[in-house]
Amino acid sequence: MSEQSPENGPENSGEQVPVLECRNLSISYFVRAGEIPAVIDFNLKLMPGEAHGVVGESGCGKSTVALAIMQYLGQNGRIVGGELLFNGRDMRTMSEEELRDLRGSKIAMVYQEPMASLNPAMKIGEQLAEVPVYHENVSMEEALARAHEMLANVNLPDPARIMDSYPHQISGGQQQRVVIAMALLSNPSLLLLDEPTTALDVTVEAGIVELIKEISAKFGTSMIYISHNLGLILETCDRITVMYSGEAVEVGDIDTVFNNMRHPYTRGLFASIPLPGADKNAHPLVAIPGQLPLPHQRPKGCNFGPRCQFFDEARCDYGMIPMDKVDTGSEHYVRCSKWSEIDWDATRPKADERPPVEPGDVVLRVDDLTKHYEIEDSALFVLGGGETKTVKANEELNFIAREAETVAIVGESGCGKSTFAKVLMGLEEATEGEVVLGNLDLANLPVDKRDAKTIAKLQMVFQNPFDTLNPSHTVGGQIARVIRKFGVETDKDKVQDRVNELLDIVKLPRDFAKRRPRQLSGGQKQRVGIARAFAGNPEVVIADEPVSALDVSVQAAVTELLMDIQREHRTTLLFISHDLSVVRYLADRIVVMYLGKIMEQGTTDEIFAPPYHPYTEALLSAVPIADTHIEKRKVLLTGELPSPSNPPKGCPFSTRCPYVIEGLCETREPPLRRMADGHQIACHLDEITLKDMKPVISVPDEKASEPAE
Amino acid sequence: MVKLILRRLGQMVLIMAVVSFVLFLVFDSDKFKKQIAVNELGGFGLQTLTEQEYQDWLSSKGLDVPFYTRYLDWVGNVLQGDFGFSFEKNTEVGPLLAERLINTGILAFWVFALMIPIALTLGVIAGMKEGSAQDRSVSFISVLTTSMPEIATAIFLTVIFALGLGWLPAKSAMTQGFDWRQLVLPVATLVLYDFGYVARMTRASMAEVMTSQYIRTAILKGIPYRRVIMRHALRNALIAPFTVIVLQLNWLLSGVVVVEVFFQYNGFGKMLLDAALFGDIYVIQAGTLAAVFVAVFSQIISDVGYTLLNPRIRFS
Amino acid sequence: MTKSDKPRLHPKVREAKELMDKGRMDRREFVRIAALLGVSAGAAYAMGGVTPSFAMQADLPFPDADDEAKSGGTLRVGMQVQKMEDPATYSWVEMSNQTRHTLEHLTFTTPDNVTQPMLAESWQANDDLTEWTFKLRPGIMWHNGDELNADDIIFNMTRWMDPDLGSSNIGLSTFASMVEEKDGKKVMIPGSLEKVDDLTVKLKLQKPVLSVPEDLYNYPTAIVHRSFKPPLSDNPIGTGPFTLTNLKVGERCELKKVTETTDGKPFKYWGGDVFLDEIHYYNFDEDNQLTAFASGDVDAIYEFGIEQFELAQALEGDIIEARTAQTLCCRMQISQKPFDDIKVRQAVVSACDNSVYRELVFQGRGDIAENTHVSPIHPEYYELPELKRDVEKSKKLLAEAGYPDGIELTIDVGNTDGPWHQTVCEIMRDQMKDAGIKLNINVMPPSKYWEVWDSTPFGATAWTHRPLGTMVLSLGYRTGVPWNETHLASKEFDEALDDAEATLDVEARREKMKKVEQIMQDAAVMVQPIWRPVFTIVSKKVVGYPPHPTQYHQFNRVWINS
Amino acid sequence: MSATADAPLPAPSLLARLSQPRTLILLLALMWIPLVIYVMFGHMFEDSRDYVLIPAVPATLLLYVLAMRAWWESKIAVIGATLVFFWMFIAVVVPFLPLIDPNQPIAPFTLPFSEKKDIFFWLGTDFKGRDMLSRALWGCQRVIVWGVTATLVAYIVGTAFGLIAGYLGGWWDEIISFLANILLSFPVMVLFILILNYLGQSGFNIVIAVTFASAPAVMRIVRGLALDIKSRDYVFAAQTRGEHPIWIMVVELLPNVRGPIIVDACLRLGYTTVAITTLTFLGLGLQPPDPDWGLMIKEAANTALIFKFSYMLIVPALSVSSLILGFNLMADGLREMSLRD
Repeated sequence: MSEQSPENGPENSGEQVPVLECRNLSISYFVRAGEIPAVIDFNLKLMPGEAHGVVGESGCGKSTVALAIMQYLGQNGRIVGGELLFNGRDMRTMSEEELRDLRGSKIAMVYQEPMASLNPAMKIGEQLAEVPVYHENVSMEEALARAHEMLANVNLPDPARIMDSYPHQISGGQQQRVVIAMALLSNPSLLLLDEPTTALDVTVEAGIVELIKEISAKFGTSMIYISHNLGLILETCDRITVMYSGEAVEVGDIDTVFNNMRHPYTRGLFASIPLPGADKNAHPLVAIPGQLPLPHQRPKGCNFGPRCQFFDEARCDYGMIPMDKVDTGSEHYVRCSKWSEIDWDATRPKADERPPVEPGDVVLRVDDLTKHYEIEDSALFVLGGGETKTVKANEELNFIAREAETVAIVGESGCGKSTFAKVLMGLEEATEGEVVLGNLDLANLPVDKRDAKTIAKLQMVFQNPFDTLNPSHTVGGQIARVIRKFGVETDKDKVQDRVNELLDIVKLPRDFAKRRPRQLSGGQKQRVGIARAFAGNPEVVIADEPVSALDVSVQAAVTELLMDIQREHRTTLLFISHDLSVVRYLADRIVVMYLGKIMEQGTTDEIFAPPYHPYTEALLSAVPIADTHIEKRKVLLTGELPSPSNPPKGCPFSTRCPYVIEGLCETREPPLRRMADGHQIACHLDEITLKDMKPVISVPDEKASEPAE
Repeated sequence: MVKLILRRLGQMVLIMAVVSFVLFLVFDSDKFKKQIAVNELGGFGLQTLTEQEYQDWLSSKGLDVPFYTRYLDWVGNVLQGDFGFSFEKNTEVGPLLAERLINTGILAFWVFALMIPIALTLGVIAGMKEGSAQDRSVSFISVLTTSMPEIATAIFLTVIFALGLGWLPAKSAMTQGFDWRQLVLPVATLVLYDFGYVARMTRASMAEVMTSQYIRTAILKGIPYRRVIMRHALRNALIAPFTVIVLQLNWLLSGVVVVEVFFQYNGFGKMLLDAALFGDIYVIQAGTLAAVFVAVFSQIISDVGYTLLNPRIRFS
Repeated sequence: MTKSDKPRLHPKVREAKELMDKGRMDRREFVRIAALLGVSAGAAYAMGGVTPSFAMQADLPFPDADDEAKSGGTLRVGMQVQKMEDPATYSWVEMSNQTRHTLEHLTFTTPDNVTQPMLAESWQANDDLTEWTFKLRPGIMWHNGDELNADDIIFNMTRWMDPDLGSSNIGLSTFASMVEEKDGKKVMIPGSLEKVDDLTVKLKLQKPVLSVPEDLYNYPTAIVHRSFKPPLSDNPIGTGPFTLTNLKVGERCELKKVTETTDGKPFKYWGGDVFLDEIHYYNFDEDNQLTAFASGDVDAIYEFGIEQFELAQALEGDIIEARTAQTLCCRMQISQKPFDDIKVRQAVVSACDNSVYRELVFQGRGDIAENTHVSPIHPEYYELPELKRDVEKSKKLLAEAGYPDGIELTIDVGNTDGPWHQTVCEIMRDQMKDAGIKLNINVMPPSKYWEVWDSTPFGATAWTHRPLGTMVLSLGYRTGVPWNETHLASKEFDEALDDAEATLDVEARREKMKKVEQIMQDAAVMVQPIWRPVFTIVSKKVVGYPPHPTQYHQFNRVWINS
Repeated sequence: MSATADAPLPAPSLLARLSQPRTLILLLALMWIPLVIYVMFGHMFEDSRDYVLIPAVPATLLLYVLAMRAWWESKIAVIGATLVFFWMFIAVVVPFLPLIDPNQPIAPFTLPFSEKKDIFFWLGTDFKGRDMLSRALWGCQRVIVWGVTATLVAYIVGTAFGLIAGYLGGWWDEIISFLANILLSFPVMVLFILILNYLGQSGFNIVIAVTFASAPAVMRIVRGLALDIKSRDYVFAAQTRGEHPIWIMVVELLPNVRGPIIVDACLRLGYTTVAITTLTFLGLGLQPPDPDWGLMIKEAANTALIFKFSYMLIVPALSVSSLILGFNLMADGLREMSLRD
């Protein structure tokens, strides 16, 4: 970003001083191994009232930027170059005392984990009151009054009670609102939001995002919004910086960047996220090849070079690539030496279309499956009997899955997805109901009573790549164990052959067999996890959020891999997820769960179009979509997710439902309404009301049914 | 909370019952009876007894009754406050135990009175700035002192202050009644050995708290550093050391044995060692019960304190 | 004994005087014999022509009071403080020390092994040593105001022989000769004790016993009041100058000078001046006594070991050494393999050189012992030819016994008298190595050793001092006696010992002891390397602290020079 | 909340270093087994006893070099390992050193750096006249061998029970935890005294006593780790493919509790060393005559209590402190490294 271009921000008039300006900012961490550059040559100009999004994958340095702005880099972090101007003053020259004055009053921050960010041993009121007490020297009473007011401002019910609570006594969403209130208490001119909703459920996230938008409107606070989620940035920000491996690679207005991106990485990013319109058959996702370089293993020249389809040996791997102004919009910059030479329309990434797969016979039938847990108040003492509590983890689940079909189970935390998986896998016994695989009822057949064949038929891919593999054993050994255990092969050489074969299938080099998990990246671990699940040629694979912990660019590759293998083996896939975008992309049918019950089920199209269950409607509205052309109808939920150990009577959703019918929903269980063949909605609303619902997501002009641009 | 305490107490009673039963069972062996006889009568004395006389002797000591009968009697007596009779010390166990516990209590009081402030202060100072010079020196001192067994510390202190400089008496038998000068070396030995452990715990806890996100929040809220430390960090950082300190009570009961023996201080630990070597079953029983009581009780205090200090647990 | 009342001189005293005059008995021995037979020490010393300081005042057993003696003060002694239940069943010397200034004995054996009258004024034995008449000192007052009389003595002696009491006194020759076996229990033969008058008691023995007066100074023979009921510590009525005021076992035992009787009358002690106000025993186990002394906690201690000698020398205080017949017997039990073969035992004995231990272990103190368990300080000691170490003979014997390539033995050591036991065994190990005997030393804690001392095949047992050699031999080596840890069963030995025990003439007895000792040595039942001295240390301000080979405390004339 | 329970994160690089090369295990065995044979069963070998230790000498040196290489980044661990390996090395070479027989009484109470009977005594002699230098060096053998063996056994037992309690849970957990609570209710020294008094005093019984005293604490740590690891997906995966619980415990859990366990083991080695020394001092531990630091202290405690002779106390006290310091520093260093990874 050249310094001589004091052009206006979108909403601001001429000669305003930027609230914050980063000029060629470089930040390094100093560890035993030496200096590790975390952020290189970072430029940012934030005008008053402006909201600037910083987006990037893990390790790209986006959080470091936020902490650098706060001048809080820990003992081994340091700004090694550039300037950092706050209202025109260089923060690097400020004394500790000046910084202290600034922090919390002029610059405030909202953090990723609200629970960890609040002092567990201090009441919320006091934590809030500290801000005015120390920044404005007001009395404690005054400060508490202000805190009370601010809590009301962030839409928290019963502020007095919350002020008198400890952080752990309120829910995650409320905690985050408290943190936001704390940040706003001294009316800062700059608010830093570091992934403020990542730890929250989708419907709660939507509320927070709404709040943030309100704030910027109401207080005119300038914001830097850091996220890995393009959709969220789109919803909240005016401008965006895309970061990759410590560098900003593209900066510009939201619309410009979203629709006329000029950096291959930005485009790759968009191509690898499932936007509406993406489809596993017609428009498969396109993953960015390769993986993020580690900070101390960055390539020369362009950091994205090795993964870039336009990589040019002599140009891209040499020297420092500067930011270059692009002609597509005002203040649009890109760090690419070749942006002007690329034909951005012609070379749009596109994967091969694939023929749709016809589902086969019913493989898995779940019939009235119910799982209750008895929780003793405390099981510590032998002699003392505690009261028991029943947790209804799964309540009368009914659905089927066919061969080669992908059934998605969607829900937020506490919806009973994991319990269902456990029952299916035989680690828990069902309280009632049946799970029939082939013609065998598994509901009350624990895994140690199942024969190897049955076990092999049903395998699982796990969520957390860091947990999925045993860190103490080699990759090959772990796959081989499955092969032997299921009796696929017994001969040593043949087992080895099969391991190699599986590694080929998941597109990993064969010598990975000798590696240990810690030598693998997250995506590679998930691939091994998939290989392990398919080692015994399963009929049904349960994938429990297999990509949610992965970086966006890697997600696509793993998702595609899973799809390919499924297609090839005609495997039934039960895909557990909270992410409706992914689900829409890959599922044939969707089961929406809430607090252990099925709210709605049907084909993907049925779910994504009216009639909706009110919960589905809210869920759809809550999912941020990184597409400027999409219009979403806002359906905001109030309240928090109830605890599964203490669910509401009647309809579990009744406490938050905008359509709630007083006296009915909270007392009686909703009836199951069959809207179409296989499309079921459990709701008290009559069919007409349901059918009358407007679509949540709409595409105003039909051109934009294509993904991106 | 009350429930928790009651449950813990119940557990304590159960443990005590099991422990005392096992002890009775163990000390019922012929070997132990013979050990008592040797200690009472001497090797030559015992040899002069005929089998019949030996049996008579056992009977005079009440050792001929089956152990379960003795156990039940003993339980009954203990419930009435009678802890039995010491073979060796020829006295009621109750008053003996009380006196020795008081002596050890005096020792423990001073140990704690000195150790806690020293350990906490050093720990907090070290943990505030991990990796700083003050951290390194505190860590070094604490690892050094903890690495010296009490017996070694006792020796070094005695050699320097009693034998070398002659400032303090080498032994602490308190033959002429209570003398604080005789208390200095045992207390110093225990403090030196123990404070390092608590200081390290405090340091670790403080360091952990200092890297926590809520401290970051507090700092980035712009409140003064002093307030960050005093109001935000300390309370959270002291929860873990608090429980450790209370549990040191239990440790102290082990630690005092060697210190009391070395310094000839007539406390609980020395009593227990004497009793064990003599086979003085009722003293062993009473001492063990006291030890178990202290252990479980300190556990309860630690749990309760932890709960009280930690609102996260208090209100869940 | 009053001077006017000239006693009948025992014929054996006359005999002894002749022997002495002829030069066949040394003076010390004569004094001893004469005293034993009832001649007052003063008279005996006079007859013998020697005048040790303590015998100057003829009628008191204690040394003469020091003219410079100052009254007052507390003597603090470091010793294990034990319980004081029943003096008749005491099993440790420490217990008796706590008691000795309260309860007293009929007789008193002085530090140089001469037994004198104490509560008894005099005694007489009949010619064949089977009837002993004890005359009590008149006017001895109990702490409760009663006077000591014959009933007290009969009460005590009857108790000692009561099988239900379990007193070890029953094993003393004197009382062993007054009991018979009845229903598996040893009970007193009726009529053995006779009250002649209020102050006279006659003991009738089944066989001649020479050591009656010695036996009566054995530590469990303290005389209690006729109303005595255990425990003593609850109601300590005695005749001594001190009484118990505070006892905390394992901590302290405090004695205070008695000034008035329990019913408030002035108390007069029979034994002359007593200077100390109080005697305090503070509990320090043996290892810590010297350090307690070093740190000034106490003025005197019970004992310190040879290994502490160097430390003691560096301290401010007087080291008091007593020559004793305390010893260590590395004895073999001849009923167990391989010691059932005398050749093995002889091989062991010949492989060892008894002469080195005195130098190596006791820095030249103590006496060399010769595997006979009779000490040079015993009157009847016969000096056999010096033992010679003979490695070749040892090897030869081993080969004959069937161990041509040597043998491996294990000795149990309990260090019951201190770590020097182990040192002795280590030296033995080195010596025996030359003869092809591999000796393993199994060190065990003292109390564990006492559990096996009589049953282990090879063990190092400590024996305490006894005034006569015959006493020890009778207790430890006669066939079938309880303390016979060697399991020696030799009729020849028993007879020879009987013979010696009935012989008063010390020269004749010594000749007879030659046979006894020779049998012992030839039986090769043990390596007995040393007669050890005992040491104690006393603060410079304590005057007149008496040494005693048995570590008995008698502080009547001790005073503190403050 | 405690630091140990809170550090379940396995230390991958450290673990790898310790586990990867089989040679390392082989070296450890080469160092350890001869030493154990020498000390515990040496009397069976008569004169050829010393030869048993020969393979241990290069193994120890090699291990030290490897340790230095692996831990070079942590100065604390380097110092700790140097102290520990110094004594380890002494333990294996002491029979080959030109030392005076440690049990040979020569000249009692010879002060350090002085000459008596034509022999120069660097550290003087004790009350029996035995060479202090020789005794101090020989003394490490018993402490190290019995201490490490005891700790090892305690760990095997504690880990087994911890895995069972943590992984199987339920009644297993209730019972094991209750038993552990009982044992943990005893002050350690009281437990030692009771057990050793009951079983008698010998090295093997010290092993048993240490096991009783330490295993419950180890069990708790392992149980906590097992509870944590139990919820990992790879365990879930093993369960869902029908693995036997024992297989899961041994193959899936055990390797992953190693990291924190090794750190804790170093600390506990220190405690055990303290315990053995203290027990010997109290007369409950190893029996004389062979040299042992606790025994040296015990013997000197009542013969050397004047300043001039205090070297007899200081030499063994310093020796034992340095070994324990080594263990503690090693633990600190390893923990520091594992946290850094």
